[in-house]
Amino acid sequence: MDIIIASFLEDSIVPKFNYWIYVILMMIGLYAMITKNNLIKKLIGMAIFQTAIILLYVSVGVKADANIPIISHHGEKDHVEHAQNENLDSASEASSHHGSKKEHHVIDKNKFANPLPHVLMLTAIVVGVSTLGLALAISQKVHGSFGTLEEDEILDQLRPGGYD
Amino acid sequence: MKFFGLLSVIIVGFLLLSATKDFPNWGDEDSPANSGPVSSFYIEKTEEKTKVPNMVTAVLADYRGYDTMFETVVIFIAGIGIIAVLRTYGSNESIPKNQVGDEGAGLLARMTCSLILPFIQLFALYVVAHGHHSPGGGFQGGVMLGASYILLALAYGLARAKSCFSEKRTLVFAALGIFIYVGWGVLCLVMGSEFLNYSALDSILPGGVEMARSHSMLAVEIGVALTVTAIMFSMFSNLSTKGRLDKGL
Amino acid sequence: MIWQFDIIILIFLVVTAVIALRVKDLLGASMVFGIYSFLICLLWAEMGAVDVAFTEAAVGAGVSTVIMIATVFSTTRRSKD
Amino acid sequence: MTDHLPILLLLSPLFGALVCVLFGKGNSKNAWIVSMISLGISSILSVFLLLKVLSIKAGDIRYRMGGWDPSSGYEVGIELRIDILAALIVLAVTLVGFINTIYSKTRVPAEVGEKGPFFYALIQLLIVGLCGIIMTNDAFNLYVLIEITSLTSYALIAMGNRRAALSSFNYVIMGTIGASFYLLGVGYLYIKTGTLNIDDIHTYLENENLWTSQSIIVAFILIMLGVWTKMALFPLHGWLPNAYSYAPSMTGTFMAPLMTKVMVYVMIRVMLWLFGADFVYSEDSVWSELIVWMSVVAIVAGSFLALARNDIKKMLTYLIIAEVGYMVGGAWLNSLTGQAGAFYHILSDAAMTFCLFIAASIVIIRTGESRLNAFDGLFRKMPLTMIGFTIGGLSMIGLPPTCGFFSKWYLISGGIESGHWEFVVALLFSSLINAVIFFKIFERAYFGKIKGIKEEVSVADIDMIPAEGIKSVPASMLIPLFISALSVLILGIMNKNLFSWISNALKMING
Amino acid sequence: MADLESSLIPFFAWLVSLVAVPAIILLGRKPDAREGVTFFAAIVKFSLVLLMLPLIREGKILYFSFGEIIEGIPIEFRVDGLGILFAIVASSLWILTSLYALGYMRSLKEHDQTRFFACFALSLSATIGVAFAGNLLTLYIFYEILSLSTYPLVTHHGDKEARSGGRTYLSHLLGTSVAFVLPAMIYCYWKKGGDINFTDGSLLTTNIDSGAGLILLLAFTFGFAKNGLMPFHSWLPNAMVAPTPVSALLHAVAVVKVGVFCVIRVFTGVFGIDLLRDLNVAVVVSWIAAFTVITSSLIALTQDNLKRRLAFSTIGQLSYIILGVSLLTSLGVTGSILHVAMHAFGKITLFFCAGAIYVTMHKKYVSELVGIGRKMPITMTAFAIGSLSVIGLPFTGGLVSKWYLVMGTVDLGADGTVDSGKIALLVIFLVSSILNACYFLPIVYRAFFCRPEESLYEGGRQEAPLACLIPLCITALLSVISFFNPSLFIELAGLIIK
Repeated sequence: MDIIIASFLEDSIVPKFNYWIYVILMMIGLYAMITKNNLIKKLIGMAIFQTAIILLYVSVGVKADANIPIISHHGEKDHVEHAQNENLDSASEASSHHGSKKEHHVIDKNKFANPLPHVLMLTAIVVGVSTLGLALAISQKVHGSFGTLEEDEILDQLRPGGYD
Repeated sequence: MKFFGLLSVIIVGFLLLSATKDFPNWGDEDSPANSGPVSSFYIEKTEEKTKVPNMVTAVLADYRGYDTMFETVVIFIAGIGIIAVLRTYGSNESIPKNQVGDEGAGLLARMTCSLILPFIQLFALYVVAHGHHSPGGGFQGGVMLGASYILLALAYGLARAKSCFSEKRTLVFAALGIFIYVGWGVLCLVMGSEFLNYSALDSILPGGVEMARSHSMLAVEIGVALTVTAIMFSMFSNLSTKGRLDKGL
Repeated sequence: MIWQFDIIILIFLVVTAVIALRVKDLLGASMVFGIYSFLICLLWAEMGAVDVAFTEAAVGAGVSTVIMIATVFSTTRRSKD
Repeated sequence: MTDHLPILLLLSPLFGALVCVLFGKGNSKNAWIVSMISLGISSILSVFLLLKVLSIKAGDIRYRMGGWDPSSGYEVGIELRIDILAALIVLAVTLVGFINTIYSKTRVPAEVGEKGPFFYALIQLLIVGLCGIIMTNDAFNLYVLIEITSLTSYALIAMGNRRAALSSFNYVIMGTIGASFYLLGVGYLYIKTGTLNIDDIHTYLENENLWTSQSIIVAFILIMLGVWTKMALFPLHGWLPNAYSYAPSMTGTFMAPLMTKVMVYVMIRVMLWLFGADFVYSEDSVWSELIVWMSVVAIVAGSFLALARNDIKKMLTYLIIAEVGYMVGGAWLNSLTGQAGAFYHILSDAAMTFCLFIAASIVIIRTGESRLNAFDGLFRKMPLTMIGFTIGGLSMIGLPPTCGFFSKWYLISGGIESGHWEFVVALLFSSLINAVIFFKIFERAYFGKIKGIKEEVSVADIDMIPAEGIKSVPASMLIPLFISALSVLILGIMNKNLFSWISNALKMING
Repeated sequence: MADLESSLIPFFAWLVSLVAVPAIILLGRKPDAREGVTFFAAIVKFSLVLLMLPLIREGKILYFSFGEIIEGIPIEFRVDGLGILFAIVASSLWILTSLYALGYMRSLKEHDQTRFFACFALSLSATIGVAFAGNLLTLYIFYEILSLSTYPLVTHHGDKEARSGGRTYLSHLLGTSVAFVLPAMIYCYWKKGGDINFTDGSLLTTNIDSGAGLILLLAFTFGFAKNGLMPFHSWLPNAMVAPTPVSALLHAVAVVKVGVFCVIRVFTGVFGIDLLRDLNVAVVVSWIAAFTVITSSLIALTQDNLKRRLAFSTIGQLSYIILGVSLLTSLGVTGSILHVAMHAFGKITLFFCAGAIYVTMHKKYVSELVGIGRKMPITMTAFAIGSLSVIGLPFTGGLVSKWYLVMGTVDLGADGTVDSGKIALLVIFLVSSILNACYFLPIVYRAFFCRPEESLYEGGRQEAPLACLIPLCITALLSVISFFNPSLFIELAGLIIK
């Protein structure tokens, strides 16, 4: 019975589950950004929205049975040796063609997760935190001049004096 | 407003969900993204071309180094943007020396902080330097280094942290970080290659073309780390004092 | 990647996201957001994106939460929604 | 060295920004000089870049960052790609930046005080971002650069008064939604194609014939939604009017001509390069029809909203919204003339918006009044400023020989060619509304009685910029105004050459 | 086919009044020198136009090109019979109007005279630009410049009435030209495949069906709203707030005639008479014109303000011209072209007289003119001659043009045209002439022949200043001369018809 449930999960739910959750998180974030009244809450929504996008990208790069995208064929002890060898070899290897390379140069691409989405998402995280920081600074300025972080209260304050 | 918000969110949600059935399965090795030539190139050729086992670092700092340069610029913009928006140059900018350390956390927290801070900073430096072989790199290390100063400010008060890392110094460090990154790229230009083409530097760096790339990556990572450290601290110090830089949390 | 682990974290994620948006105390919301970031950091690690996980730990669970709390302290904890 | 023109163009303001930041607070004068130098170099380099592109018959310059050669046909690094269209817009961006820096000389100390160096640093980084957006050929790099421009503009706008801060916050929310949608779209494309290079994505989609795939369609919708949010197409325009009108005046003069236009360029880029004309204008889809109608709505709504405003800058910002409708509609007309017209309108709209914003800023600063009655009797008191404003206004209405007329000519030609009469009618309608708006102002300026200029600013007017009196408009404000007014005329007179360059470049893409 | 000849004369004829503008502004402080410049420019312009006349009569077509501005469309001057005729009328009357304006403005001590004369010169330049325009775009550009440059003239007084008049003026003229002419022009450009130069025949070839043709024709006819066709006529009475010299030259000659000139150009140069006959759409225009003729005459009867009455009379007379050209018979077109000139001479006389009365007596209502003939006999005689010409009675030029128009109507159905409503149109001509007489002759009659006790005026003669009096005498004379010797105009009109 357990096996049946497990296989059902694995066949039908798991393959797209990440994408579903990403959509749900994105909807939560977007909804908060649009409808929340408090500026900080809007920003939390924004952060959730951005992590949802990261979830999408990272899920793309996942491979079943894959490792992290860092190559480590050799143990720690021959790492040094190898580095020394390499300097010696590099001159001779430079002219030799591909086939003569050592065994560990042949890399099975299915053994490593796709690094590109990770790189992209590093950038996206940085952009996210930058936006968050700047937005927090702006909301502090808003609080400084209006004394509140609630959007409706700010608009109430503006209405008598503002003309638009 | 709520209704329209909900409506638009649901429409977008359904739009996105409708596309997911068309996606390759999660973890599919043969999806275009995972088996495509670009990704395969990164996995198969990175070590050969750059001698960097951590593909993420290699892609980040070399293949897509131009992106990362702008990523650093984004951080930089956030830093000076916060200063531009929030900073007020009041009269009480400098707190007398004898008040240093008046604020901050209790004794226990201070002791703990002073114990772990060196290790945090050491580890941060390790992360920056060892990003080629293990997870990490300039950005993560920089954030940790910045966080160590934030911790200092939290435990001993902002004034104490500012004595190590004054505003002027944060700006200099931030600019210096980007200068190192961009300058490294310009160095490649001067050597007669494209911008950020580190292979041009093999004549001045030891270890051949591949190692030139590897060393260059370290250089730009250090640049990133400098900027990120400075900006993270500047961000915190401005946000925690409403731009007055007088007294922390 | 372990899909059971994956699913559990994902469900927790949605729950924390909803809580972070519903807590009326902004400080509490920031804390829950920190937890959310930490969970998502776990998720990245589980999916083999170690660098992303590292960054998320340092940025999302660390700096983002800290600057958010700093803002809440220097403005107000009150929130109507 | 000419091979490296594109990157040198970017690096000059980038270094300028670093130097400006090093000055620290208070050194506005030095920062201004640095900014002038760096943007001046950048403008000169972009002229050379344009000349270089024009001298190449094949069409475009490609510049591979890091020198990574493609692997099995796909780019692994990031590539810059500059054709005539990109070179023209880069030139426009750098020139506007340079001229606006002249304008900002006296305004920066007055409006942002000691934070002048940071202002200049942000301005230069904004230029870097805009030029980068135009030149890059990598979909993700485009996102990063969009964020650079967004972040700088959030900060630049929030440097203004308290309303500016609030508007900037709204802009942050809308801008992030827009950029995130774009990023999602790129993600969907990446899932299906496995590459990020714009040309490679197009090739892959064509080879695999993925045009009917749901993800690609959704990606397209998402990218369009994102770009439209950033360019403030009508229903998504909410952030723009407040942001541009409450921002410091030199920020307004800077961003109004550039931001939306560059995003329109991105839209055309995505439409024609990334997805290709066959997909975008395909017979089976209703998009072309639908979006032309959307642009019609945008034009009409923007014009009406502008007509209803009594605040000078608000009115101009709503006119920008209408103009965005022009460009979006023109690009979607499915005719080469329409596309080229939309593109030509990017340039001419940049020139005339720039001209109008500078003139309006001068008027607001000098009279201390931001409503339309600021213009009362100004033809006598500030004739030079009003001449500049008149030229800009006539161009908005679309009277020859200003560039506004010719862009309207091409857009209408495109509309007639493709049989979209509703677009033609909307354009004419908006011209009429513009005529009403501007002649209302001209009449005030021509006949109105000058009221006493406010000598002192009361506490209640704290949001207002203090008036500086009508008499002295410094040369640092008039020169930019005249250059921009002149460029409105020059673009009009040169339209034949520009149009043939643009349509040749577009022909190459459309095949 | 006429032979084309490149020539600089059209360019100089256009340029001379343009150059006068900065000169007038610079000499703003010295009124005599300023007016001297105006006269000099006017005379030079007139002689340059006359210089071209023999060449045109030989059948040549002069052209001058500034260079292409849009692919296939140069900014180009192209002087043919129609253009030279209009240029002669406009530039000759400019001299007289300058003289008249001198007297009028100085005796009323008007403000901003420099601006007035500068704009006057600019609008003349634009008028010549329209007259010589070699293609639709050039025509359109100068048409717009004319609208803009006359706006300061219309609103010269700067008061509330002038501003609202100016607003109506600009909104009608700019609005219609942008909304109708611009798309129509672009449509032509697209249909023709990248060229909208006027030719002797048809610009549009036969690849147009009659539905599109009708819309296009109506767009052009309404778009050039300076022609005063209803329902876009209301700018004209409103613009009468302008000083009288402006009304005289611009609203009797330059502006309104530019409107009808453009329509004639569209009929002959864009569509071509033959194509219009094939399409059979001009009849719509002719009925609109006929309607305008009758309606405007009826309104004119009710107007007490003399200048407004003249304005409505102008609307009616302009519609004669449009009616004539839309008949598509060669006589009708000739009549139209003749009427451009004849009506100009007649109507400018009337306006000059109205201004002279205002200058001397400060009267502007018809009811106040009873008995004025004894006070200002010369002025009122000229007024009588002008009225006769506008009504179309013998010994004035008006008869000649009206004769051609009526004969053109009679010709309907003769050479391939449709004769629908021939009788109705003739009746309209008759009725409208009677109406014309009704609103003009009583003024003249009561000015001269009222009973002494009814007369509002006493004392001896008191004429307007000489500078006002001389021009109106000359224009009255011209009206008479053109009756006896209309051959030049007929010949020039013939160059268009062939």
